[in-house]
Amino acid sequence: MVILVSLVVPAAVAVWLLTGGRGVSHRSANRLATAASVVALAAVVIAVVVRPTVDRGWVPSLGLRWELAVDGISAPLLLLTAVLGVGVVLHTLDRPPQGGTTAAFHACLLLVEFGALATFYARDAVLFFVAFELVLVPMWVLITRFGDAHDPAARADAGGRFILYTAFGSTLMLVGILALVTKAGTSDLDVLAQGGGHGISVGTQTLVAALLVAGLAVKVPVFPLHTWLPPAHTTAPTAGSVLLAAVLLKMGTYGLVRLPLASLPEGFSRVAPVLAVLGAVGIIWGGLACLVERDLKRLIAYSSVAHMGFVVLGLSSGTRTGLQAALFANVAHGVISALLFVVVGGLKERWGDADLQTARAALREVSPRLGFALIVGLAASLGLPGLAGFWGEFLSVYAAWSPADDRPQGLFRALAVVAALGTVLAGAYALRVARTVWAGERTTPFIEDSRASEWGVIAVLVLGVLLLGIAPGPLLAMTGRAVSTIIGAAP
Amino acid sequence: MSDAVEVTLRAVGVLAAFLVLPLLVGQTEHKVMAHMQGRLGPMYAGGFHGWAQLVADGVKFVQKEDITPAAADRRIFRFAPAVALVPYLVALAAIPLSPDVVAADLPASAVFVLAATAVGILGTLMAGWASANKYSLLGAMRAAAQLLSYELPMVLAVASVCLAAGSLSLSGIAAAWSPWWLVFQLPGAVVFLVAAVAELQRPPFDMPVADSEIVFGAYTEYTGLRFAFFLLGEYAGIVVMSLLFAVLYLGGWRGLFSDQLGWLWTLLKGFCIAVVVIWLRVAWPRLREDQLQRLAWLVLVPLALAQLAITGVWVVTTA
Amino acid sequence: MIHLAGPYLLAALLAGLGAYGVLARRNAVLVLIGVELILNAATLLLVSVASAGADRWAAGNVLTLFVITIAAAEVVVALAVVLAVYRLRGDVDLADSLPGDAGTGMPPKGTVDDRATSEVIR
Amino acid sequence: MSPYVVIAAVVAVGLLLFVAAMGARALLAPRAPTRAKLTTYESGVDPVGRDWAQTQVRYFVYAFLYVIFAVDAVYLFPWALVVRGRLGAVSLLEIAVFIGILLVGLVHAARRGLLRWL
Amino acid sequence: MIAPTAASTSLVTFDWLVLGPVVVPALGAVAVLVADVLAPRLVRVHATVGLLALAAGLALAMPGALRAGDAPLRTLCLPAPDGACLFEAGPLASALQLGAIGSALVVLLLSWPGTDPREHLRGGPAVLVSLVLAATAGAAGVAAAHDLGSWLVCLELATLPAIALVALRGDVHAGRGALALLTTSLVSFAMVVLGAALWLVSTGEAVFAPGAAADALAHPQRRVVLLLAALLLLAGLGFKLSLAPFHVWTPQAYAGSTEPVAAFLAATSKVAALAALLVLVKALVGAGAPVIVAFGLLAAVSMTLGNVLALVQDDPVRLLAWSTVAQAGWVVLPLSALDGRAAAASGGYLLAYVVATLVAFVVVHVVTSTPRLGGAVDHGRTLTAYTGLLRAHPLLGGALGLALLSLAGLPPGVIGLIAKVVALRPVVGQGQWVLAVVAVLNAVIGVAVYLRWFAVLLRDPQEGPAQPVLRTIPRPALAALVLAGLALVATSVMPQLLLGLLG
Repeated sequence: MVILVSLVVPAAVAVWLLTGGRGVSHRSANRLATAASVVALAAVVIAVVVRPTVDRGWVPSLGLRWELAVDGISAPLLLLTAVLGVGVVLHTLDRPPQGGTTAAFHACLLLVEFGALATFYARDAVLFFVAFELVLVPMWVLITRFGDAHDPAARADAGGRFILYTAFGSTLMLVGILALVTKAGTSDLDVLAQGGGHGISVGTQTLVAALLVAGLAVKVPVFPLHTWLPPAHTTAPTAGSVLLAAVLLKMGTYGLVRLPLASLPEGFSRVAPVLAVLGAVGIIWGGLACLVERDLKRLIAYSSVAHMGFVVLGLSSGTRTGLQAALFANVAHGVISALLFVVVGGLKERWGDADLQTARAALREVSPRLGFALIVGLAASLGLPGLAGFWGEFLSVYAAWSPADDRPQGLFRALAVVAALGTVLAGAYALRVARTVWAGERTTPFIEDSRASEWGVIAVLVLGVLLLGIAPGPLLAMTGRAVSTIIGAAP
Repeated sequence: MSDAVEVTLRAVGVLAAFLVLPLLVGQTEHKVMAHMQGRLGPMYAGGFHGWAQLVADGVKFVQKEDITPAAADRRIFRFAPAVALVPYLVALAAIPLSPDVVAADLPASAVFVLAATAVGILGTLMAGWASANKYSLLGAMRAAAQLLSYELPMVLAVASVCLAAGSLSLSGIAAAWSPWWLVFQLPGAVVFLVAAVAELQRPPFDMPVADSEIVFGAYTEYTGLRFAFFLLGEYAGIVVMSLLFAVLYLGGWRGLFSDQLGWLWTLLKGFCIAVVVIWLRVAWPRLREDQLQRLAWLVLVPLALAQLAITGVWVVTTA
Repeated sequence: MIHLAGPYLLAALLAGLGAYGVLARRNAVLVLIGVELILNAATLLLVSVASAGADRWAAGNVLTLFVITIAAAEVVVALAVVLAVYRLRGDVDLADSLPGDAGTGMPPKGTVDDRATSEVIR
Repeated sequence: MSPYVVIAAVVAVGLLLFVAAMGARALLAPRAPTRAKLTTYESGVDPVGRDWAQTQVRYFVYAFLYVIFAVDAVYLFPWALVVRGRLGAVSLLEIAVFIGILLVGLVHAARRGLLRWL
Repeated sequence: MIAPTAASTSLVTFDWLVLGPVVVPALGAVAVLVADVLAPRLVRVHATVGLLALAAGLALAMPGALRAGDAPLRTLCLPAPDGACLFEAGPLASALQLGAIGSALVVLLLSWPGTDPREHLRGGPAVLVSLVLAATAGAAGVAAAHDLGSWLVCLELATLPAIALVALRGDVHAGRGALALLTTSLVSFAMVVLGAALWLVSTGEAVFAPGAAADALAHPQRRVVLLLAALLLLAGLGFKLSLAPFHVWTPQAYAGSTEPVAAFLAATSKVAALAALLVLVKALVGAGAPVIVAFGLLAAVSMTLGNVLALVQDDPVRLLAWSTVAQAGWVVLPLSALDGRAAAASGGYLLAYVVATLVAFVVVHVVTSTPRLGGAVDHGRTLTAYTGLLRAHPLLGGALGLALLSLAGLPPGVIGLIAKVVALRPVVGQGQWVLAVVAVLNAVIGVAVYLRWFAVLLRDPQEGPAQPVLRTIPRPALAALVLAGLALVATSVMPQLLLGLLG
């Protein structure tokens, strides 16, 4: 029941905003959306604690059911989504969106939240796909309508790239899902995970796993398929960037865990080395790009590519540690990138653009709160111990150093080294940003510091970063059980 | 007798009938028209009442120069007369004069005869088209439109007879004929006769060749023997239609001594019909093109359908 | 019984001729004629099968009747459309109606009785 | 012997007649073509314009009507053959419906002025 | 000749109720013509008669749709020794009938007399109504026909009035469109007839029965003839279904006709064509590689070509025309699996497409037929005319938006997404990976096609050339919009409503 509440309330409010409530003022729309997302958050929290299940028929002729549940893998992501759902709505309070009606903006935010929650709840492969697709259009609207007001062409391009890439990925995934469902005879994800691909030939498993991985890799994104991400992040409004980085990308990794890794372990093990290599390349590529990137927002986006590289590397290692690391890094990246995008988005609004070459007032001087948040974010992002980023990346590299038995050990060790190098790159670009933006003496042109709702959101995210860094235990424990059901007794 | 010989004999027999009967009708027309109009008609050729007039005409046609206009589509222009004539010959072959006297006893001869006669119009169309003459084309168009319009009532009328007889064969129809048909097939018979005259482009339905309007229609450019072929075709058409009428509506060879003289009865009945056709020419003025079309679609077609309905009810109630 | 090789061969010939006509001609009326040839090939096949007794329920004959009727209906619609187009454009060339051609159509040449044509399609 | 063979023979004889007659003509008739003789006949006036000039589209109307109605007669003949068998009154009704629909078409054509010349 | 076989005792069985979906619209067509003769001025009455006939047809098609798949309603069954039924209305056939009749209903509402100020159709509304009804009867008939004769007749009954409908507008564009459609139909008819004749030659049966086809497939010589027949029939129907390379007429005909007629071509005509195809496909199960390859090629080429060309269109009607070509490719995609589920999948995809495309056409019609400020002369036939429609007129904009998303297969147009799942499932199930990848690529291009238009809807109305003055939508058009829109929303929320019909 709570599951349905957490889904229906945002969806219903979004639909009302799109139809009946088109004319409402910004404040009332925001209040309404806040209320809806808070209700959803409460329901998600309850659901995470109570772990209820929903199972209702929807399209019998396809065998498609509303099969929803919460487990250790999805719980952190659900929480993350629900929290950020509240966060982005609150963050919008002081910033009436440009380019469209405020009602539509809020509706899109709520729809993205609805789609993401449904994706994480879904326990039916086809339903997963449907929910996966749900976020596309609202996100696309956020980018193309409400994005960077200065550059309509870039908006259209970014939105188009986003939706075409991800639609390609998800359709490819659909082919994989259909193949999997046809071969296994069921679309229930739990049953599929239990079956573990038994009775399907290795060749088919590999093919299907490759399809699924390729499809999901677009969303993650994994190295050569990442080119949609930087423009999308750059042009999207802050709320959109936050959702994109913290929620949408997670759907990709979550899908990787649920579908190929859990359902087709043998096939996945064939694909994993390739995926791991691409993850490592992504780490280096993202880091190098960050070193030379002039646009701050785009820089953060590239750093996302690098971070997701760690997640992918952890996933590919095939060990419990690796999977744990991946799941942890996933959540950590969600929080960190949300923080960074809120800060950077705020800076871009204040500066008018996000070019690092332009001389600006040092944040340390004119806007200490934003500066502090930026430094925390950067520090967490480079994997400083004690902050959220550390555990995921550290464990990923560790897992890659000692991968599962059926993985080529030499290759993975080499990748571990490469990934470690990547953290060095991360340090380099983090310092570069800190030096150009935060440090210095200039005080002109003046920009306002963060206040009110924005500061509230930032504070919560900073708190999250610190908490995850200092006390990773609860989260690791939460994922631990679920991980062992997926990867049996492996170390 | 071997098959080849028999086939040859039959074909030649048909040809003979085809050459003689139209001349007979033509001569009759000359004389009957003349007397109806209070004059004598041809009196010299051959001596007795000008009996050889048409033969003389034929000889004259053969000797006349045959001109193909420079603008004409030569091959089609030259071949058109054959297309106009041969179908009637073929149709004649399928009409029984009596159960025995028939060149080709086809199973669906009623339909076959209708189909064969309809081909003749192609000759007229070819002639009109190939002449490269406005009057010719106009005449051909009129002829085609007329044939199309009157084909339908005719077919429907024949369908009604076939329905009454339960046979598509002319022999079968004549065999099933009873004097009652004279009454309840009367509307159909009238429709058939009118439609037949119209198909033959005979007055009062001779708009396609209306000399006061379009010179001589499709045949304007024709001379000599080719022109004669078209004329022969017209009279052969009268023969075919009259015989068909006799077989369909008048019981064909039914009559006294029909076992021996059946063929004579058929010819006699057909001859009477031919006289009626000639009489129509004398008695009525030419219709206008629109009157002609309206007559077909708004009078004859409904009438034929009504006839069909009557026959249908009759058949079902008596069967 | 008629030996079927002859009719089949003739049908193939007719169909081939018709196909050539359809493919080679750009005038709608000539395409129509090509189509009629193909249809005749088909009906020839149908009656051949029927005469050989190779079908049940006299299907070949019945189908032939159907095909003739439908073909007639096609011809009626076809002629009406062709005439309407001729009246509007002055030609029935198919090239103009292929995509990629932005031709505006030629003005009517006025050689046809407009009013009468409009009756056709009214 | 099939009656169709006779029909074929009759067609052949007919063509033979045509050929023979034309042969006779070639032997007997004079030939003296002149330019004036070969000109298209235009009631004494020199021919002007295309031969399409007077072609009336209205003739096609009758072609349409004919094709619509006459082809349907195709069904009447088979029906006429079998109606006295098992079909009986019901089939009479059916054919009446069939013809009735045709009549509606005819009335329609008449109402829309297709049968008016002017 | 046809001689009565006196021995057998009873004639074919006859069930009016089962034949209803075919007979009632046909009778409606005649009734409209009679009404037109008796009372030429009461045009609303004519339209109402048509509407009632279609509604009755819908009602009569329901029982068949609710039957179990293995127990279809049968009628026109031959006497005992043969036992074949010429008319079988199972769930799939009845669902297609519902689709055809329902879309005709929407088209009829859309072309309601007196609501479109621009067009003066030749012959008045009665002609249009009776043509629509006749074509609908054909479409309903061909879905259930199982013998060559009624199949052919119904197929052409569905086609010929469509040509006349296109020509009705009577201007140069209509003429050109009608000519294109006409030539196509002629050629397609010739191919279908030749195919049918060869079918009879190879199987000796005048029914589309799997048994007969299987017999023929077992003999090498007859197999060749049967395959030739199948390919000819397939090509002929490909014309009607606008499958590339037989699609050339589609944009011409759509652009030349009025929007309601274009909608009719896109919906009812397509249902008829697919229904005809499915009857054939059911008999061809087991024909093997040639047919499968043919379907696969047709699907791949149509999708790709249609999508790519739709991407560069600026006239919404032309865009929808090319989209039809692409969607036709999706429709036949599952048939390349040639198994039992494929037919239902294909039908399901088609119905989803029909609902969405109808909504799109309704909106295009309303926008096009509405006078606008600023003297814009494009009459809604460019994409820019839709600038900001979502805000300027939420109902129209929302409906069009949902339709476009459905066609693109993106939520909230869930039915489009589910349809893609349905269509891909048999292909993937049979392991046709190449085809699946082509389909994936086309899904992406399709998204680009429809979002290009959708993005225009999203814009600020002020950016557009001139705002549409949509004071009031004519009531029949509103009814059409509500009817089709509700169907779209309902099927998006509950896809089972549509898929359940297919058994």
